[in-house]
Amino acid sequence: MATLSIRDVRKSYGSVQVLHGVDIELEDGGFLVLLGPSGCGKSTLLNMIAGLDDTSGGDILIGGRSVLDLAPKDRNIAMVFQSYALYPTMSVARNIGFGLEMRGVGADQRTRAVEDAARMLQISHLLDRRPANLSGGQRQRVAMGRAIVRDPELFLFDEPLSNLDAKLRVEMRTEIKRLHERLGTSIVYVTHDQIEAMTLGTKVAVMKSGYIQQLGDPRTIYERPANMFVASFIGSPAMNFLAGRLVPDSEGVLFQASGVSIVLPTRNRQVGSERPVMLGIRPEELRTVAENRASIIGEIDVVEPTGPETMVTVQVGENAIIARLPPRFAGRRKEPIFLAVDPASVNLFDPDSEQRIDI
Amino acid sequence: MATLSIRDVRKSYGSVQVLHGVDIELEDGGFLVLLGPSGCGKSTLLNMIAGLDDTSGGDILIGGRSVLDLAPKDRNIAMVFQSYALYPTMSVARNIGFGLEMRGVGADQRTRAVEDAARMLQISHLLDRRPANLSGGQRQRVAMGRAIVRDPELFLFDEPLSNLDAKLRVEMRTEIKRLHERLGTSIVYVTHDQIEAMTLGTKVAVMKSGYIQQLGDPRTIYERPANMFVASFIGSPAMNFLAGRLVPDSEGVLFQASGVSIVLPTRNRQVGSERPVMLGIRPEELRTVAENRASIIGEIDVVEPTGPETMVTVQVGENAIIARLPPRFAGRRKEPIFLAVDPASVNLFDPDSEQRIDI
Amino acid sequence: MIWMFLTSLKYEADIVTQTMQYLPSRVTFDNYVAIWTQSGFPRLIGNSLVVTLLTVTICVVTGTLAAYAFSRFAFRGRDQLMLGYLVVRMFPAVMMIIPLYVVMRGVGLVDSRFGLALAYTSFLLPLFVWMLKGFFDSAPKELESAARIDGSTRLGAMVRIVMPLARNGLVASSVFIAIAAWNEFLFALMLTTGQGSRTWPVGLQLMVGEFQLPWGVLAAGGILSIIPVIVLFAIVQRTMVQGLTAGAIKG
Amino acid sequence: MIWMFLTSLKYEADIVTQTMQYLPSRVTFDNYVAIWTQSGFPRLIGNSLVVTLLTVTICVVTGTLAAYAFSRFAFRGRDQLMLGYLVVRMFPAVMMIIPLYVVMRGVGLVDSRFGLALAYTSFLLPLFVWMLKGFFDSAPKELESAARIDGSTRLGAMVRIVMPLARNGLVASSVFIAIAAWNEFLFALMLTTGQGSRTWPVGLQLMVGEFQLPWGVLAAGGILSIIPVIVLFAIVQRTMVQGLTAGAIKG
Repeated sequence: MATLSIRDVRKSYGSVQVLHGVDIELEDGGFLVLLGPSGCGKSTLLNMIAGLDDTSGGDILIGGRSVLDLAPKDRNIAMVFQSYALYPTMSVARNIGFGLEMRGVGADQRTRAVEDAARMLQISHLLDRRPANLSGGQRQRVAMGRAIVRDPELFLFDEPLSNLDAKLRVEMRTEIKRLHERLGTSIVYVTHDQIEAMTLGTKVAVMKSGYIQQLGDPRTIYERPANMFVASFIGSPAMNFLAGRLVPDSEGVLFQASGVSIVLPTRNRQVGSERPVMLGIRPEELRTVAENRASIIGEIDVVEPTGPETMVTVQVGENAIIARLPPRFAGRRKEPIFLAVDPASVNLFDPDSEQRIDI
Repeated sequence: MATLSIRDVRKSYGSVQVLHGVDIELEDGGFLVLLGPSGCGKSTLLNMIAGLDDTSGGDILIGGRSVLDLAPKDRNIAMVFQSYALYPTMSVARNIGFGLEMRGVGADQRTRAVEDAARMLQISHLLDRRPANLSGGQRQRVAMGRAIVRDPELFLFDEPLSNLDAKLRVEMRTEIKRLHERLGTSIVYVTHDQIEAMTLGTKVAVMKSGYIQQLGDPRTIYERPANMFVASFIGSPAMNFLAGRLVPDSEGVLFQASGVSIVLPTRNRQVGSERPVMLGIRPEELRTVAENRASIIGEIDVVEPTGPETMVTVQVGENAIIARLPPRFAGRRKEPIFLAVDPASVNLFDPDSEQRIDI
Repeated sequence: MIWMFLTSLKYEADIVTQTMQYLPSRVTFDNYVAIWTQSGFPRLIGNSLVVTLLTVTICVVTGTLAAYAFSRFAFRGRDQLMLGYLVVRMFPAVMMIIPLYVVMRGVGLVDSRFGLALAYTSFLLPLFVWMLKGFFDSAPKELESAARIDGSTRLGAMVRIVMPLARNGLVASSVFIAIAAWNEFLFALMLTTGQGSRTWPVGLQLMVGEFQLPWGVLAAGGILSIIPVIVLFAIVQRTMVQGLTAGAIKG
Repeated sequence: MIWMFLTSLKYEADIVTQTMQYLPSRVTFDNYVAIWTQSGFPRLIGNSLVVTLLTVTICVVTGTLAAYAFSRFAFRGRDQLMLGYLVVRMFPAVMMIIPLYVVMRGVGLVDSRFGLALAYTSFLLPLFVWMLKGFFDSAPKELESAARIDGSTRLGAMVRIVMPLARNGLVASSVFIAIAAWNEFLFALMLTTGQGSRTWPVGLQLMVGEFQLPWGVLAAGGILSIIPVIVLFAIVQRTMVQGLTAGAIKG
């Protein structure tokens, strides 16, 4: 258990800079998720924390101590790889105990440690098998066993669930969350899956092109995204954007677009001036209402019932937006639909800078 | 546009039977989804409809006419492959027009048809490119263009979205639904993704080990699954199962398990006898209530906020169940939680045969 | 190589010295003239060309079909046959020559260019099929399914869709075969006795006796002989590298 | 093959007839006795064994490290070097012999078994490295990262994790090299002059002169010579097939 400090860390390959001065502080026992599309630099950052990759600048501290000059084996970390990276020629038990073996831990103590870890992960019956004979979920558990048996200061996870099918992914996600709550060890977790980031992280860093776009707790990132990239990357279906204008109104400001008219209460006087903006609405914040109470009027395009809810694509003027409606929604293609939204749940963005506008 | 009849179709490889007498009727303009885990025989069935694989028994009729003796090219079908299967050495335009070219359609008419299809799919600007220079979503569109340009009687889709990332998958799913509504051509669509099946199909065949487990409209399959396999395969998170007993009650029957007591109204007298059963509850049917109105009492294990909602794993006696609760749910690990469920929404299954029990 | 090139430009007297000379002090092309005019060298090169072309032609025509069949149809004993090919490769060429010689003598093909080409084919065809099968394997099967639904026959799909894809592989394999046939020495030595069909490696080797180790002339002959290889290699280099690194076949 | 085996069991008189006999009417092992006792055949086989072993040893020790370096480190000119290896393979062995002979004579290694092994190595090492690199490439890099975090050094990770994985490949490549060295004829012919280092293919070939085409004895010699190949192949067959089909390396 330890804090992790990433201070102005940079990385260049030749003249290409892939990380531009990243700063992150993770508290003791925290769960940091590095989230972003492929090529955003999140895996590079993880490899630098592990010591598998060199930094081009900045400093990395684990438990307050700079680890830049330490070899991977001396950083007191454990890592779970995307491909699990189990040693195919060794049994499961030896896979889990290999790190202890390399550190010269005695055979008795090692066996005990391996058995404890296996019990915690419910893989005690697999200890004699070879990795090739395990299912995806079992391999995942063995890889986690190999990490926890050494009781490191910091766990590193590199997209550990991306090779599992959808069902197993949900189960293992819960398992990782449970493990973290039980062990209390700090974790850095890399993923491109926004659901994993939302459910697991105590702190999420959304990255793009080597820059941190937003760093904060999942709730804030979901409800108050810093810019349009974060807003559209988090959430599925993505946040709806409506291009329109703000005009002053007696009750605050009025957002206007073709088919849309929403009054936004505001205490920020400067927002009140007339200007073009992008309005962001989460699909689940939309609900159907009677015509006279509608703030958004559109035409139904596609109706997709998923089971627990129904996704409805609505054509509003020139924009298409998606609404997440109850499962028994009965509308049909080409019919008009009347929607309302809680003004407190919407976000405004500057159409040029794509940055959030506070209201 | 045509009906499709699959009559007692069987398939064996040597002594291994992979399809056991499958019967499906698809109405003109319908959208049939073959859904199942890998190895269930769904792709084999599709290949037999296409003529790429021989049948070992039974008959397949397209538009009322048996096609078993016809070569793939004479069946008047078009297919979109999982890997898209674009011809890498040809331009996009020639890829789309290849089927017409092979059928001796004149160059003028071909060009016009290709341009129409490209416009419909918004890929007109890509016609001169090579497939290697396209993104995944663009390839997907080209593959669909190649299918629609021939205006066949039947479209076959073989897991067309499985190579796309999560965001694009949602978009292309909507696109396929829109395309079907616009063209009205019958479609057979193979997938292992239950969300695709729910949103796209007018008829869904859930398959396992070469048998059809349930055939019906998506709503029925979701709300009234025929057996526990269908119940757990459809929906994510999966349906919760609670092992317990039915006992007669004044208002119907009473389901009892450790921490659970639910009165089920029934008109079926036979259900009323005392017997062990499995109770199935969808995660979204659970809601938190005051202690005195709770029918399920458990302890919170893991809380996972996803953004639009919060998944809560609850320990109820010896069972773990997942509840889909509102986003702002504030419970913490180890705290008690009180849940209620609408008795009309639950399903009962026989614990031995795993078949549904009607109440 | 470089040493050989330099030697080929030296005078005889400069070569046969006690002290090793690296850079020639005097440059001459006499050696080239000598080998081209005095011996039957043009004839040798011509024979080599004919034999190589014949070998490659036979291999490409029969080998492509065989490789395609191996790649696409799972017939009984396929794996055994592939392994058998490999086993044959393991046996020494020397051992094969004697029976081959007897057979060739039986059908009157000893000392003919066609016979030699056949002998090469028997050795190189399995290798060719093996290489080409790899390229066909990496061409996705779905492409042919797509073509069949689009209106092709199976053979049509192979010619129109798969062959263009495996083009790089085909070129690489053919060049490989061509160079192997061109350079082959052992069979040529055994199966040719007259100038009529003798190829250049044999001719060059036999000169060792004729001229009493005429280093300069030999080196000149060597340089001349590998020029076609170098030229061929230069032409197809890009295609070949692409072909060998494979994986280039992607939808 | 079969013809040769049958011939080896025939009497001399039965072989040299006008009418071709396929099945021997009388069976004899005289030919085997003759080749084993009358000629220096045991000596030849022994020389072949020594040369083959030397070649394989040199290849394995140096080639493994080289292949690993090629596979893991992206140094400048790596691709050029790999391509260079390939180009060298394209040139005819005959062309290489003359400079090699001169060099060997210079350092006094002509007609020595070690010299011959070195000559083989120069030809086979690139092939060995090329094959082995493929096996190393298919071993996932993450395995070594995992081992390094688990407490290994880079070299330790290679020896403990990667080598066991590439074992099949290593065996397959080594056997391939061994058989190639065992069967090699051309270099052996040129670089050995005395009985001291002569290997069996050369010896067998030279017998053609000594005995006036003694078919039976030759065939017996041939059969004896390929026995080691067959034995070796039989032993490692499974490993080898696994190695060649590769892809076997999965986490």
